[in-house]
Amino acid sequence: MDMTLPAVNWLSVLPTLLLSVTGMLALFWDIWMKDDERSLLGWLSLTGIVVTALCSWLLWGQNDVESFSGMFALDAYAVFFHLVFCLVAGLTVLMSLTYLETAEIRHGEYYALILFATVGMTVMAAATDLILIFLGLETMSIAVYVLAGIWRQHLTSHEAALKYFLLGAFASGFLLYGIALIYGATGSVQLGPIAEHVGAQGSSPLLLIGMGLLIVGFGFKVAAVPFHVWTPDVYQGSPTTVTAFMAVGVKAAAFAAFARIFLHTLGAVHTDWQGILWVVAALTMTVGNITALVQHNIKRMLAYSSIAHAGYLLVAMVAGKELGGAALMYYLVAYGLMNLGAFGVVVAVGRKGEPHEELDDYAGLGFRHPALGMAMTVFMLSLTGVPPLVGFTGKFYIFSAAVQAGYIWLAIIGVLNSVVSAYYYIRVVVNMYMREGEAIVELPSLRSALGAAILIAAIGTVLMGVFPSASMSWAGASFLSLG
Amino acid sequence: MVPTSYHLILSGILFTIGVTGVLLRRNIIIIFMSIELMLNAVNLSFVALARHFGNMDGQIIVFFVMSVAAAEVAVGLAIILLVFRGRETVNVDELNLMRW
Amino acid sequence: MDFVTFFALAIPLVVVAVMVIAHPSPVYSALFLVMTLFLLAVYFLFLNAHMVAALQIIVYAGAIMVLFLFVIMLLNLQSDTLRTQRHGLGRVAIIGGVILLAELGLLLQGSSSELAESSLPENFGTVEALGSQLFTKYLLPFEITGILLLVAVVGAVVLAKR
Amino acid sequence: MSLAGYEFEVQRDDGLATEEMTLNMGPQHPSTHGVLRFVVKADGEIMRTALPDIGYLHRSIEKISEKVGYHGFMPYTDRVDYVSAMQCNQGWAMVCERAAGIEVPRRGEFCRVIACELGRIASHLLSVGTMVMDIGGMTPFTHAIREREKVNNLLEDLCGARLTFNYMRIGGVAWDLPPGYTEQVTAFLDQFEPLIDEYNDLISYNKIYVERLANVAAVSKEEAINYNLVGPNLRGCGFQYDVRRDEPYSIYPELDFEVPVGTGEVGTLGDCFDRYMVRIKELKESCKIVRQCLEMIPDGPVLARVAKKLKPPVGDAHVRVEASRGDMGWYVVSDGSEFPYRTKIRTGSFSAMSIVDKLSRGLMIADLIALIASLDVVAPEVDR
Amino acid sequence: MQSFIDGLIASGVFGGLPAEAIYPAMMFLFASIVVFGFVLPLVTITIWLERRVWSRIQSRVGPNRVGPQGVLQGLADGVKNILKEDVVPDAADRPLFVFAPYLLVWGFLATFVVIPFSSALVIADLNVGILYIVAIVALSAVGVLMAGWASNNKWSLLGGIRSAAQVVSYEIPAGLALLPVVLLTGTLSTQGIIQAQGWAPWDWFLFHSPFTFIAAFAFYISALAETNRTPFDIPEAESELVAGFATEYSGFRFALFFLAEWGSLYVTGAIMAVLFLGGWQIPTGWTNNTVVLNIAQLTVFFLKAYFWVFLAMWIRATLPRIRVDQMMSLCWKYLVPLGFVNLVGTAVWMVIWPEGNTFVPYLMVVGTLALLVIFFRRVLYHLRRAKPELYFNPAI
Repeated sequence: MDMTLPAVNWLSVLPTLLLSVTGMLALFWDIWMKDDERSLLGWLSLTGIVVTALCSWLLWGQNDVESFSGMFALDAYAVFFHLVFCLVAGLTVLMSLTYLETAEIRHGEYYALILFATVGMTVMAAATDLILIFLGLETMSIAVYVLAGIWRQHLTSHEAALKYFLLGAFASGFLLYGIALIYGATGSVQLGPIAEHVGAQGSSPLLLIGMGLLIVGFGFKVAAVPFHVWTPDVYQGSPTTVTAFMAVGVKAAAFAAFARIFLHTLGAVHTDWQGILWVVAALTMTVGNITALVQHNIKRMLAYSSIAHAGYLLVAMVAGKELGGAALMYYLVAYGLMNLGAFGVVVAVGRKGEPHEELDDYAGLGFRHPALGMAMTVFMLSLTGVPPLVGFTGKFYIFSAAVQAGYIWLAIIGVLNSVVSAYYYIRVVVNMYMREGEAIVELPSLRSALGAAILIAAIGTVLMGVFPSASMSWAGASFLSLG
Repeated sequence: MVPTSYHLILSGILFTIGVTGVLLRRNIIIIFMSIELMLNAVNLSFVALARHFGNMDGQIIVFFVMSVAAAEVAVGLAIILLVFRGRETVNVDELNLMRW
Repeated sequence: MDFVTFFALAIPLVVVAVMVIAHPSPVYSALFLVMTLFLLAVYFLFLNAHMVAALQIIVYAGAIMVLFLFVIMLLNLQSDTLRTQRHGLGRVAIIGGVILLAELGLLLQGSSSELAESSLPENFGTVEALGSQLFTKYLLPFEITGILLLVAVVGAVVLAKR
Repeated sequence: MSLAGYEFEVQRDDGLATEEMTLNMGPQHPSTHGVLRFVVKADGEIMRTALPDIGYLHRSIEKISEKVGYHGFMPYTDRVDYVSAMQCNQGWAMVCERAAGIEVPRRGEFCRVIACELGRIASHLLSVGTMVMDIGGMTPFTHAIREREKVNNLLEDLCGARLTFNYMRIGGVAWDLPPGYTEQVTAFLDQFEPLIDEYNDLISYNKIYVERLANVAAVSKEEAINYNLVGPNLRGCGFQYDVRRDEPYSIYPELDFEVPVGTGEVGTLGDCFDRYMVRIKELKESCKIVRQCLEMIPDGPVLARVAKKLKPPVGDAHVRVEASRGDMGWYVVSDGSEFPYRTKIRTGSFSAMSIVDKLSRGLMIADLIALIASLDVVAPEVDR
Repeated sequence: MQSFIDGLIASGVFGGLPAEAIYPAMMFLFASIVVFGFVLPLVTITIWLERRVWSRIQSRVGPNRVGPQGVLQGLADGVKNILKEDVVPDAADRPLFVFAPYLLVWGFLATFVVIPFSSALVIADLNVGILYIVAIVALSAVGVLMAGWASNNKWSLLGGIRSAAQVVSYEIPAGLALLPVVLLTGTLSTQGIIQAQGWAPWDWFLFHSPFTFIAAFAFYISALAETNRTPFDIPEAESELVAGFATEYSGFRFALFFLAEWGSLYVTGAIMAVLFLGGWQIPTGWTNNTVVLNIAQLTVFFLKAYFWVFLAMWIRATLPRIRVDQMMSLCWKYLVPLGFVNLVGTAVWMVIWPEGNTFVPYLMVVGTLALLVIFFRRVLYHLRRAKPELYFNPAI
């Protein structure tokens, strides 16, 4: 038995490693910790995330590092997504610092699970092997299933966890079957050999079914129609911070792997899958936006909105090429910032025992709490796609990529959808400024971690919208690193 | 000798049975077991393909799939217990606290 | 694997698998699933996957299914009926399944020629072969599996404790 | 369902039972020490409640006394607590003597005490033996029973019966000690006393045994008094009270013995282990008492002259004896006829049952077994 | 096995019958011989031995009427049980209720496939032998759960659930305790593991290093738990759960449970002998007769296996039962970490002394002997201190 270890480049797994170690530290520290100092765990997690982000930043440009027998890449694409995940996890932790107290959720496991979920995401973004992608996806998913159900006092949270779990496991089955068939078609599960095989031999029936099943699997994770039915219930039932994490982080991670597999590895046979994705994208945008029109619960509305945004992101996938890829990555950041911000405001409005999640609860918010109202307005407008906010530039890039790739109708459907979406986003703003609401007794001081999170999100939303080119070119460069 | 496609078709049949179970049953635990059946069908594919290609990758993937299945089962059953304690039901149709 | 063995295993496999989803009692479903898994393990043996077959029994039949039975019995679940007329899912499922199978069968029939047997390397499917690959080529997935299981343990404890 | 005044929720029958399981432990169950029944509501292994349901062994013993007369009731008292019938004999004899003003000859008193303490040894041996057996250890039980057989042999020599003795009479005891009895008993005690230490070596400080009993179902002094625990169960909580010492009767004041109490040596004060240990220590004290009695026993008659048809004067009498299961109260009302107007027996096991429900909450099913065994509940004594 | 049948076919014993028919028939025949000629006597003897040993410890006599010293008691019990009415409760789930005992018996019978009784006597030397045993034992938990559930009795159900929890939990420390040996030999085959050891105690894996020594006992404890032996007889705790999962069974099926229980006790001893005590290894060179050699090996193997069986009986007679939570904490808090320590320790040991330390095994053998001497001196002291009637009296 000869056992030669593969070339191990520790740098490539550094972000993953750091996050895992932080998660385990949080778990262990939790055991010896007194009850009243548990919020320290949040700060520990935050430190870990910031350190990871810094490391990832420093790793920028270390392209083409072969590691772990070609299963893990340290290309700019991965680093970009590492940073995105750090941003998402960091903002979630900041929001959670306030939220966990009101929601009475145990800290130790919560932060550890957030960190482990982020570990899974980083693996998904950096893996160049289908089975590793699957493992990363499962690590992330299982952590998020638990997080969805961690609000033990609320039956809705249990139900959310169950629905998410059942449909998530169901989707993993499809994804795995897709992997199996692709393995059957190409003889490998590594993206490099698959790309070679596909490039050389084109598609085969097995590969086609495999791709279809992969689209089903990823479609569930990114909440694309018709695999979206779990989304509203799960988003509504889960603890709000978890919903934010789920809506942004999980989606970003799924798209990271989705885009790496389809845009890069299976790029040679893009004609085979673009048709399906075209339909899915159009459906996703339309169904998401139209259903969102009638929602009264803000978390549910944001859930449908996130479905719609998955549709926009899928448009970028359909467009493909450098521009589409870059637009996808740019819009993921944009979507992350504005959605996290919006959920941050939802957290801020909620009280202990009274979530205040109905639209009516936002009546008059703009007068009672101008800063919060202002922030919510920014996020809602950005989600609609009003210039000069980031939502606008993102959509602009996506639709122009679609037009350039020749999908004009898709772009038109997307623009129309944006117009429709304006109705329910603006309704929130209207509610905040044009209606008198019962006074919510007190709102939390925004000088808290939560306030910081909302502020960061708001500043990001505005700045990235006003100066899009830097981040766009960065996303472009990252996408190109896929080679 | 049986061609590999036979194994793949058998795997496809089992997978379809699993999917049908998920869609048709309303007892959460049976739905969950159907999902396990799906995963096993996939395992069958992997093992058959490993035999076909003559490399161990397929079998090792099965090893990972088993770990994932074990993890999913642990968490899934915990969630089912949680739901059952709160609602005393394992019928998906009765889980409708939120608008569907 | 010759045709006799294949059909001797495949037909019971399909039958018990159908029983898993068709039997009204969860306990019987679980026991049929145990049988399915056991038959699959035997099937794996014929596909030269000795280690996987042993693991299949230890992990699936021995641990996972025992957990299932455990929970079913703990919750004292009784029989239920097939879901009827719910969003017409039943028909969708059956039609979809038939289509998927038909498609798969057709496609595979076209491609079965390209999937020919190849000669197997020595100690294919043994513990040594699987282990040495696991600790070299698949080192990273192996470690990630560790984190995955840690997450599962933490998660299960968080959710199930009262 | 209503049971002994408790309302029960009947298990739902709509196809989906609750996770909480209702278990009927008894009336026929290997470890309920007779015909007892506990309705246990358990969530998995943890008990929510364990309600004792008594009365399966009710034989109307008190009522029978009204029909059989004072002398005739003596054999029935054996059946009150058939595990240690001597003290029941003594209780009935004493209460009749107090009602009728009968003086017992001094040798008779000594015979009674010897018989009672031997009975206590037998009873405690059975108690600790079955306790270990309930915990799962098989060997100590046979060793205890082996010694108990020897005690039974001695008692058989004394009165011809091994279980239901009918040894005492109103005004004394039926028979004097048989010839050579002192030597026999001394020989037994010489052999038995070291065995108590061996018993401790064998099981009492076994790690598993201690783990099973320590900190399980601890009773505080206040609780014990509020729930009217008596005897070893009360002393196990560290409350030093023994009728033989604190409300002396018979010749106990002349004897020198200790009243062992629970010390909480391996866990909380008043846990199952303490109750168990008190019984082990009482074995030694009983041996000591028997030895003293054998030394001090005077010559003379053992039975006072009592009318064949005893008719105590109108009035009532109450005595307390320290039976193996604690303070046993005997009360009799006489209307001047040859039949008691009313008899009332108050037994230790009965009050011990009342605390089971309180203690069992949150315990595991296996702990309930240890708890019942450590309370040394004997079903006939509960129901009478 | 197969080569033997092939030889028979080649010699023309079966005439012209097709080989496909001969193999199953021969397997069936062989299985029947194994069951009736070997396992049943083995189990009855084990039961008799247990009852005798037990009663000696309890200062009783034990069964001594049927046959010399009561050896045939098991046979008598078996006949009695078969003649008894086989009650299936009305409310029970009949198919499962009827099937469950067979599953259990099959579970322990199947383990005999890989137990090597001598250098030649092994039904199949699988390359995943030890793993195969672990797998089969794991499967038997399903049988227990089935029995518990099908009885439709809450005590049975509790017993079944407890048993399943116990078996599933203790599989982990048991598996971990196997690993040091697997690590040392680099094989999972039972014959391979025995061949890696020698006949002398210092060549046994038990004394190979302190870690394997601990692993042996960790495995033994786990095996006791997996076979539901005292102090882990929680699933059938008669004082708590009446008879656990076997409460509703009677007659023949009840006898099958007994068969499985005592059969697995022997299997436990045999695995201990294989893994840690050098199995059938005896000094070589004194005979060239294969039959004599194999009989000697068989004897040695049986003695080693029965040492552990005897130990289990002794433990059963000595210790009380632990509680469910204590059982779990013993498993997860002590045995599992210990298992990891052993595994890592063995690995380190192998790195430092790839050929094994030459000194430590001797030291450990001597130390163990010294411990045994001290122990038996204490036993003698207690025997002497006890009264004459307690002395061992072989006459009865």
